[in-house]
Amino acid sequence: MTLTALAITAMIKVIVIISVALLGVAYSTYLERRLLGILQHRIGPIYAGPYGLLQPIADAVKLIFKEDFIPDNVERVTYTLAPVIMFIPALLTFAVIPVGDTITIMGHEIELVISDLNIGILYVFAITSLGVYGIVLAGWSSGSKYSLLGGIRSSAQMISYEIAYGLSIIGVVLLAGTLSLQELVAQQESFFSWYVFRQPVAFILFVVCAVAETNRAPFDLPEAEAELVAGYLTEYSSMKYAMFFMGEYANMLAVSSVATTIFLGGWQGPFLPPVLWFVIKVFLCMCVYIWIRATLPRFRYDQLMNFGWKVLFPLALLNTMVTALIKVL
Amino acid sequence: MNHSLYLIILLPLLGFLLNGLLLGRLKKGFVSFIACASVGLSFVWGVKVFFELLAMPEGARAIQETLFTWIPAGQFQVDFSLLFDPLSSVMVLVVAGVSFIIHIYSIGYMHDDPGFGRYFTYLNLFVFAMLTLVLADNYLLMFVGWEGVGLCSYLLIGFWFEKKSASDAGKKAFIVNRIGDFGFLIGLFIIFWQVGSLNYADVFARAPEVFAVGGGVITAATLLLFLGATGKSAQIPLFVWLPDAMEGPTPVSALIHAATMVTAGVYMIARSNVLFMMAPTTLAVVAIVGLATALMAATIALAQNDIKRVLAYSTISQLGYMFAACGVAAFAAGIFHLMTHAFFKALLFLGSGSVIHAMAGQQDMRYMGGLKKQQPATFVTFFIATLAIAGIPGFSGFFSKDEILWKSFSSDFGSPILWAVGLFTAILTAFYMFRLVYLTFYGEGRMDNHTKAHLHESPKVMTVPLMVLAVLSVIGGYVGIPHVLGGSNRFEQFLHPVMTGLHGGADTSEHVLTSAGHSAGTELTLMIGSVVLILIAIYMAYYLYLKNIDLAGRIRNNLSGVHALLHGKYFVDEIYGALIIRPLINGSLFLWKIIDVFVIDGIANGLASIVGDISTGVRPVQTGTMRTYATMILAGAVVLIGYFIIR
Amino acid sequence: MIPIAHYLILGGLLFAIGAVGVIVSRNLIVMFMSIELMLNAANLAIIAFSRSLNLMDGHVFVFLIMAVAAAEAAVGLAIIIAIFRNRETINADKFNLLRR
Amino acid sequence: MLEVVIFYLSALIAIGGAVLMIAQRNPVASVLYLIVSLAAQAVLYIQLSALFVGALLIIVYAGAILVLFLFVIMLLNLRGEHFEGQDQKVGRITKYVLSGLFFIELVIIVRQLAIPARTDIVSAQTATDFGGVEPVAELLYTKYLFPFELTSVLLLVAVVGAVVMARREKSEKQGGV
Repeated sequence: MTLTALAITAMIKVIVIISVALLGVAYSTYLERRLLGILQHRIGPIYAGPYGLLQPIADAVKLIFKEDFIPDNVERVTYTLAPVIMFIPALLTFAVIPVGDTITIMGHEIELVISDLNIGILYVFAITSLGVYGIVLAGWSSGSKYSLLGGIRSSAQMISYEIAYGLSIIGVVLLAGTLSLQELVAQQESFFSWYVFRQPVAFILFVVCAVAETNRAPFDLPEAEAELVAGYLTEYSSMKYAMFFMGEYANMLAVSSVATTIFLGGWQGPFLPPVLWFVIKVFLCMCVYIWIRATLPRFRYDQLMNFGWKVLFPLALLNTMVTALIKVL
Repeated sequence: MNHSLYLIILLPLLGFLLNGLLLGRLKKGFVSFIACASVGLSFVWGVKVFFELLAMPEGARAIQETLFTWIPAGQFQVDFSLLFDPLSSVMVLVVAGVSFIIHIYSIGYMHDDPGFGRYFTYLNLFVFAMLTLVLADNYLLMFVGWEGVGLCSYLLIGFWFEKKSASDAGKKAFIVNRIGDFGFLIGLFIIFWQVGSLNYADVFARAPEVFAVGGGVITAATLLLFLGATGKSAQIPLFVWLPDAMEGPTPVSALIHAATMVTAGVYMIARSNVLFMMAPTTLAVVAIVGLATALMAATIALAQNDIKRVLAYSTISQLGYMFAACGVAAFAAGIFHLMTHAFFKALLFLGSGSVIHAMAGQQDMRYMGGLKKQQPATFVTFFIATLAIAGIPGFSGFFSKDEILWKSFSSDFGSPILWAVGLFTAILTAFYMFRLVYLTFYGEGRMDNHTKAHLHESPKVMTVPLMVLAVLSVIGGYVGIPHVLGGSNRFEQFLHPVMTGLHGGADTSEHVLTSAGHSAGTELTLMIGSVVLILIAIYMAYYLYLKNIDLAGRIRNNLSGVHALLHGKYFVDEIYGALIIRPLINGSLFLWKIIDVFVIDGIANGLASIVGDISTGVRPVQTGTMRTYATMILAGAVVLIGYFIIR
Repeated sequence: MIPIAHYLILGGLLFAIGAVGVIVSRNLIVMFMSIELMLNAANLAIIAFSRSLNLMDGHVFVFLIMAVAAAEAAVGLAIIIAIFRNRETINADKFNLLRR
Repeated sequence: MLEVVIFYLSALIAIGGAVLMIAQRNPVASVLYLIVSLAAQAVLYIQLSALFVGALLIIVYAGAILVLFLFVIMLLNLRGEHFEGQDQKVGRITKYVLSGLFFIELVIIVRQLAIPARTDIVSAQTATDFGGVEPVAELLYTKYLFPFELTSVLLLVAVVGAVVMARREKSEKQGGV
């Protein structure tokens, strides 16, 4: 394969994956609203298009045409940058997620991943760790105390849960002996070799931390309406607000993809094409997200911190140690 | 065979540590039990080892025990090792035994003193130091003990430190002793410099090779050692501290300033007999100084009224005797006298303590008298001791003193003049001692009524030690009955192996030992003569101080000049004051007021102000802000890197 | 291949900029960040050397330096917080107690 | 060619970020520029095939240390107005000159260096493996095990120290020291 062909395929892969991801983000909102409606015994959006399928587009149009109000006392640059910073890392995550097996098109073998990085997991962490900046900057630059408190809370929360988040993966990495997501998927060929079975504790930890990392209920303290209005979102409106929303859903998607890849066998599955399996698994993960939101009440802030530091962190450590021990034995 | 010599010194040390560390937390009974038991056990152990020593063949009587290497420095090595040979065995028995008796006595004497625990702590430390001194097998370890006893002496003289005279006396003793110690130390340096070792065995073995007999170096070394001895044993010119040392508790005077510490000098010279025998000049100096001290102290004692001061001068005088013995190369006789003197002088002091105790602290004999009836036990024992010191035949003092007199007459180093002076001193001794006895125990009581009502015999715990010592004062001399009286002088024979200087040097040993050239008849004649003269002196004392007290007063008035001289102790203290202390103070004042204030301070202040001016100039650099410092660091880095680049 | 010297000079430049930051800025936090920048400049040089020598040891050094930097940041920021509580400022020029 | 472009671009961003970092009055902006600069440096690391350390740079610095900085800035609510006052012009210029001199010296040193290319060493790491996780880990857990363990102790001490330093004393509330 020539360099040009390589560049072209890479470009195509990037475009396709980003587009799909963005589409996924848009329809995640629809999914959430519909599913919540069902879970709460109400209807949800059904009027825009068949089954309300055009609802996300309607929302987007509405948000774009809203007035983009920027308060006086904000730090303009960071205020504007914050939503972008929130959104971009989530998209960057997809760069290392293998969405399917190697396929052959026109005699070219093409891996269905943008970049097969052999430190893929590290990359994922590096990128997710940047996500916090969006929130922090949003909170700080808004020049409002609600935003500031929301920002501080959320950064503290994310830093705290990131530790257990990272440690939960270490168990898997220990067993797998690789940091490459590609290889990780390859190792989960059979159903019972999925890491969700081999590292159940790690999976639970991962799920809990992932929910917290994405600021979803029941860990959505940063935007707790009751006490902080809308947290770091308070001063945002229009498209910037939409960016945050998209960022949140993009993050959820990214995390779901990571969970799928690491714990749920990635694109591995019988009968159906691999890509479809991947999509199904991610879809299920998203459903779980929404299900959790619909079911669990919100934590109090001190409970949240205590839970992170005194339960999850020691548990993750323990899991790592036990895994290492078993591995050695 | 393991003799566990270390127990002898370890026990008192343990007692000291126990009492010292738990000071003020133990009951009096317990304190005194610890103190007495440690010394007593030490004595018992000493006796045990002594018998083991006796069981050895005569030539090989020496037990050496190395505990650990104390100073290992290249070639120079000093071990902490002990030596138990005839000489040190005698000293150990005397020191530990007398100490034990005095410890017991002290329980009664110090009973009401608030410093009870402190007292026994010091006392045990003293015994430890003294036994270390005696048992050491090298000069350096001996010096440790030497300084240790000096320290304890200082502490105990100034025991009642709230009394200015006591603390002054303590300081005086310490300072005067330092002068002697300094000489001693330099003497040791010379020996080490020449011989390369401080071990007795090495030094004595190598001395004949290294030193020429009568040479300058050995004379200087021995003279310096003797200077140390004069300090410790209160000889001319360093005797002034001992009379003042009577400020301490009386048992201390008995223990340290009569029986043990002050004899350290004699012991040291006897121990170093090899060296001294090689320096005839020093021997002559020792003899002359000893006898001069003896005579002078005896004359002073004639005119003193303080009971303890009389005894103090008597002690100095008797120590002079011992030195005289050493000076005529009769080291065994010196040690012999040391032993008997330890018994009777300790007894005298303890007896006087008993008297003082009864008199409620009164020490002036002019306010005593007639105590015979109130204190029969004290009187009897005291009287025995007086007979012993006076040299009445049958008592221990007679044998030892006579031995010294005879040796000073007959030895190669002796002469009739020495003998005559010694005899005269002996007569004076008898006189002032009986003066003391008559003034204290006979005649009418001259104390006030309150004291009179208070008079009582001392408790058992004090009188029993007196009796023990009295027995020792009587029989102590029988170990050394001279040949002329049908004995075999076993004491001297026992010590003979140690006195290697006498039979290893140029002299033939037989010559000195048997005093060939003098017939037994001469010895007997001189002995009888001296006894007769002493008896006459006693009668004179009886006549002057009991029969005809007025006459004593008249004599005193007629000879007021002489009396003033004697009463004023020849004004030695004043002479020292004028000759040494005053110039020293003036010199110090000069150094302080002129040199220090103007020159030294001038330099110091000048430097300080220069530095101050410079720092005032540089101070703005010190802004206190981090950034300035960071800038300076960077500047330093730039300069440094620049230097390396350009270089 | 870029010559190794380029990386080194870049490292040196970053280091110098960090030094300027330390000596020019009054803000304790910015000074602190400048120090971090200097550390990283050194790291860059180490990585470059490591590459040119084909030795991995440099990476270990960088790893350790990062750990130290993290520790330093934790303690340093704690100190800054403590200082701020006491003095209500983190202006480095206000701290000249050392002068006395 | 691509390599050169990436290098100069990253170098430019790194330098620009650094300069802007110290030029800002607003500390939050400073932090952001530092992140930019560090990200560019991470690219350079990766260009030098130090993948692991590059990822670490982002995770540790961008993900943790600088968040901490931001956090502190927000906690203290600093907005740049605390730093009034102007340096004397002479002092300022001196500082820049000094730093410039320093840089020039560094360049001279680099120029004087005879940088060896260690082609003679046939190391265990193949070119593809160089800078990966495994070789670094292998060194860390063998040759540099002791320093590595020491680092953990250092971190522990730092954590304890930070907690102690930053903790509000209880007596403080009661008006104590």
